[in-house]
Amino acid sequence: MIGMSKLVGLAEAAAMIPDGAVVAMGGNVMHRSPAALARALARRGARGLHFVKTAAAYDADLLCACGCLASVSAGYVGYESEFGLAPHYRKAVESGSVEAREHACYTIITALRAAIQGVSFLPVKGLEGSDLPAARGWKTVSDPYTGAVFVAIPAIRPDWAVIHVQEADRLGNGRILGPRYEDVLLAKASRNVILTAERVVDRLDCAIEAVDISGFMVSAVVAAPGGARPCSCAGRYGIDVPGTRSLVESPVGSAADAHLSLYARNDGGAL
Amino acid sequence: MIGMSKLVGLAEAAAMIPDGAVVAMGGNVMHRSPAALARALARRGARGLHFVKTAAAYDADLLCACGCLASVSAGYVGYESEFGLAPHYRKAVESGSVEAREHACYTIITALRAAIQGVSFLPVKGLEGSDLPAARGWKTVSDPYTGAVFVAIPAIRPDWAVIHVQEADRLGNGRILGPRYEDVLLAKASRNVILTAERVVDRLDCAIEAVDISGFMVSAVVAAPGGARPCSCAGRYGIDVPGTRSLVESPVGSAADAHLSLYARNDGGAL
Amino acid sequence: MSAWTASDIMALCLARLLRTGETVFHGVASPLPLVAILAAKRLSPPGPVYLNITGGVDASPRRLPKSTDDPELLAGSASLFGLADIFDLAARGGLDTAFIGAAQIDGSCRLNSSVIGPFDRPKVRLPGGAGSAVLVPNAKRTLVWRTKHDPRSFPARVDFVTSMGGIDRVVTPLCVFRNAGGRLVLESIHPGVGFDEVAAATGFPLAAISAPATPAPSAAEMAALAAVDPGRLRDIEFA
Amino acid sequence: MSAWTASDIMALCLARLLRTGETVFHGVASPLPLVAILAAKRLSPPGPVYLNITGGVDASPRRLPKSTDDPELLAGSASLFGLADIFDLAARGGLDTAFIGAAQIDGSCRLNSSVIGPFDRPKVRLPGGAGSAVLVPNAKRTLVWRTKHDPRSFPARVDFVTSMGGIDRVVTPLCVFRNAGGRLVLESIHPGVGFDEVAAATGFPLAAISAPATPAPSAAEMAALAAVDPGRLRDIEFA
Repeated sequence: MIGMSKLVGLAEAAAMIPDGAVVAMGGNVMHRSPAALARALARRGARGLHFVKTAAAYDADLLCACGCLASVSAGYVGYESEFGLAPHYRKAVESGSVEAREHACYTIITALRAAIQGVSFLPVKGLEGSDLPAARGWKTVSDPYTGAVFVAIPAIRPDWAVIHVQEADRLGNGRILGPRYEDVLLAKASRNVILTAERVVDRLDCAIEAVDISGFMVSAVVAAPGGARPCSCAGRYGIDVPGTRSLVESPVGSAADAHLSLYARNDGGAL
Repeated sequence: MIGMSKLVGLAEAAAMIPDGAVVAMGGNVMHRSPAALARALARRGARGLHFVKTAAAYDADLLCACGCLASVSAGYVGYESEFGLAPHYRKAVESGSVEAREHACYTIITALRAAIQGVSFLPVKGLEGSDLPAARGWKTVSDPYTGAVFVAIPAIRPDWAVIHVQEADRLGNGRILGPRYEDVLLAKASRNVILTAERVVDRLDCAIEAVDISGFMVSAVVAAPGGARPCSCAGRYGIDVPGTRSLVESPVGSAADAHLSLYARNDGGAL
Repeated sequence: MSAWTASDIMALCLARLLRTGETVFHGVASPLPLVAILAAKRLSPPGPVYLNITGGVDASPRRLPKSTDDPELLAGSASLFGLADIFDLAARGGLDTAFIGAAQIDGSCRLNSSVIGPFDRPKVRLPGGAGSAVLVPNAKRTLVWRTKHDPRSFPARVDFVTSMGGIDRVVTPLCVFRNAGGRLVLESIHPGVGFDEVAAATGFPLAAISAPATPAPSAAEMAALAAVDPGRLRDIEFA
Repeated sequence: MSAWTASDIMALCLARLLRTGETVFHGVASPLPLVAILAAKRLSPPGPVYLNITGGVDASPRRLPKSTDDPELLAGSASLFGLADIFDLAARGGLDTAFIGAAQIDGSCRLNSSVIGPFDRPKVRLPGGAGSAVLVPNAKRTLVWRTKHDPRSFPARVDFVTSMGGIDRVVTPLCVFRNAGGRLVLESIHPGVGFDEVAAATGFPLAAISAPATPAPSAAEMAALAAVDPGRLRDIEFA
């Protein structure tokens, strides 16, 4: 509700997301992921979450390592050239414990747009010749005017979007510096939004076009300096290489406790 | 092409838009309409244009008064409370010389989104009980997964979008101050974009999020100070009441020559 | 002579329906809703979350413009949330209240802003429904106002159904209607107005034979109106 | 020993294909395309309009990040044009060139970035095709690169078709393939590489029995590479 502070702690925010929820995470690959909140979900032992993102790395891989996920809907899950494949995600999928709901990044965007627009599907241009529609059970739809055929992408309406921003205010207005990736779409598509922020102020004081997330859509705001680590946060810090290696090199299938401990102080600063 | 100046004069820009083209105009009702370019089209005697806008006033009314239009696709055409109905539009439609393709503003947005996304239609939520779908010949489409039925809105891909901005650079980057209305959608949906601008600089020097139109999508830039008059232009000038009255009170069906003369000096400053 | 006008009580009837925290939108040509929203925010802060075509979110205009999509309605906004966003919000079930005007309103909660006469060759081409054809079904509720209450504005049947469905209340200079199972019924009659006057001004039959009086404007309400609309924009639709 | 590496000639083969004024996009995990685009812009200014996931339009990064969706790739951008915008641009026919990588490429111009083994119970779960399933059909042309050229990477048939269609060229450390009516055929073999070496490294049959030599990097080209990529990011995929 407008006018009231939405500030909560990291663990409290993680507790708002129930087991089994559909959770979309902001940022892209190793940049501006809501990593501290992902760790808070792991610490609380979340189970059965359905993860949604165009291109993921640390967050999805950590949640797979900790057994939190039932499925991953994404166009890409991996660390890019420096750290390679996402080992925990890979293992979880190959063992059958997590369902890889592979998308093209654009079909994630299309699915989110359907949710935003209140329709149960949207037609998308592309996918000709791809095995993905058959593998994913996607059906087609015909233009009733021209007969043109498109793949129909079912809406994805996340229960929660979790987005890390450089600056937020207590009312939930959020400001992203640098790349926005798909975060504005995620916020609009989701039933509830949690912002974690490098810095929380009483009221954002910037040009109106610099406010990416409108506060009235946001349920909770968490002060989480360093909350994207080991991912980068534009204008604040780059990728934490040892921190990333600590997860990537954790024994595959382990609960990654040592890795979580590594960030206890970073994340505790937010409590 | 990037790196090359796209600066042209007002008449030259109007000459780029051929008779019969689908032309979308930016702004909303009496605010930041590309009025000088609409007058330039009227002066060159444009014919058979198909006009597109969510909510129009002066631009559509002027072009109707001057016999430039074949159709108007819009959710609203009128001057709001102060000046009332759009008399020239009304007369043109009632006489059968202009086709009123009434939309809901949202179905204009949906039609533009379809064009932006390269699909020939999009499903839209709403319109239950309305006579509009039958009157407009809109068909329905079924969700192939759930059977849910939506009205299918055919894409509108304007040949030209004409958008008035407060500031543009020679490469076509455009900055809007105040309300953006649907102008960013119009620019993306259209095959070609003309910007008219209060001020043209060599290179926009503002925060990246303040640049609303990416230059590579723009064909031509026109220096047109006062180019929205008699409409308002946020941060520059308000609605010109006598100028508006001059059009509204022109004899219905006239070519509005006296009205065009009134703005000759305003528009000539741009040549 | 009463201390308040029809525009005052209409603005206040609309304002009284608004709740703190709900999302509320008005579009073009909507001076009374604009005044009502600002009055509601002043009477019970922070009041509803106020959205409009400029992209304003809880804007605090320094003066009230005659045009209700004027850039001034973005002043002091916390963020940009434009018209496409608002329509989307409604489509996904997140818009609590939409204000919609109409040229004709009939007893079956149908609105016409499109044409008088046939659609393809109208006797009068009206401005069009703007957002109504999607907002009336998609918003959780629609509040309708019309400053003329006569049988042409409230006919037995509208010439064209621009929109219908989720209408909750209709506020006029004479009375307030509410939607009872798809039919407009009298909820209250403004002080000083007789039942017969309402019946004579309405082109569809009134189910009831009487209705309670609309509560007269309180001093606090009148003060709120004076504060948010000192220039009496709310009178413009009565000109 | 030649004065250039496989990464040099691969970057230059990609750069040579780019034209001034065209729109070009690379996605995640695309260091060679990043270097190629910047080299093309330097060799023939202003070069292509450079788009990437950060929303950058003709960004001028001050250093080349290992991650190709790093915020640095937004530095100096003229405007924001994000990933959704880029996919839309491609869908409506406005993206001239997309760079796409893949784990497997077969002779029928099919790409696999999804799985080795069955989709539902894969032997190896790969990262996924990112944008390829829509960009390969929607962009006017797709340029593919792969820094490994061996029969596993270039099999007779991919395990899974993540995308196919609009592939124009495939650049490897050994050669350049082009799409001839839906089949990959040799366009050129890099200097110092023998035809038999290419044939042995390729899991599908080569239609020709020879191919012209890829032009060796010129001094100007090597200077451009050195200027835009002094830290040799282009070697990262060879590590």
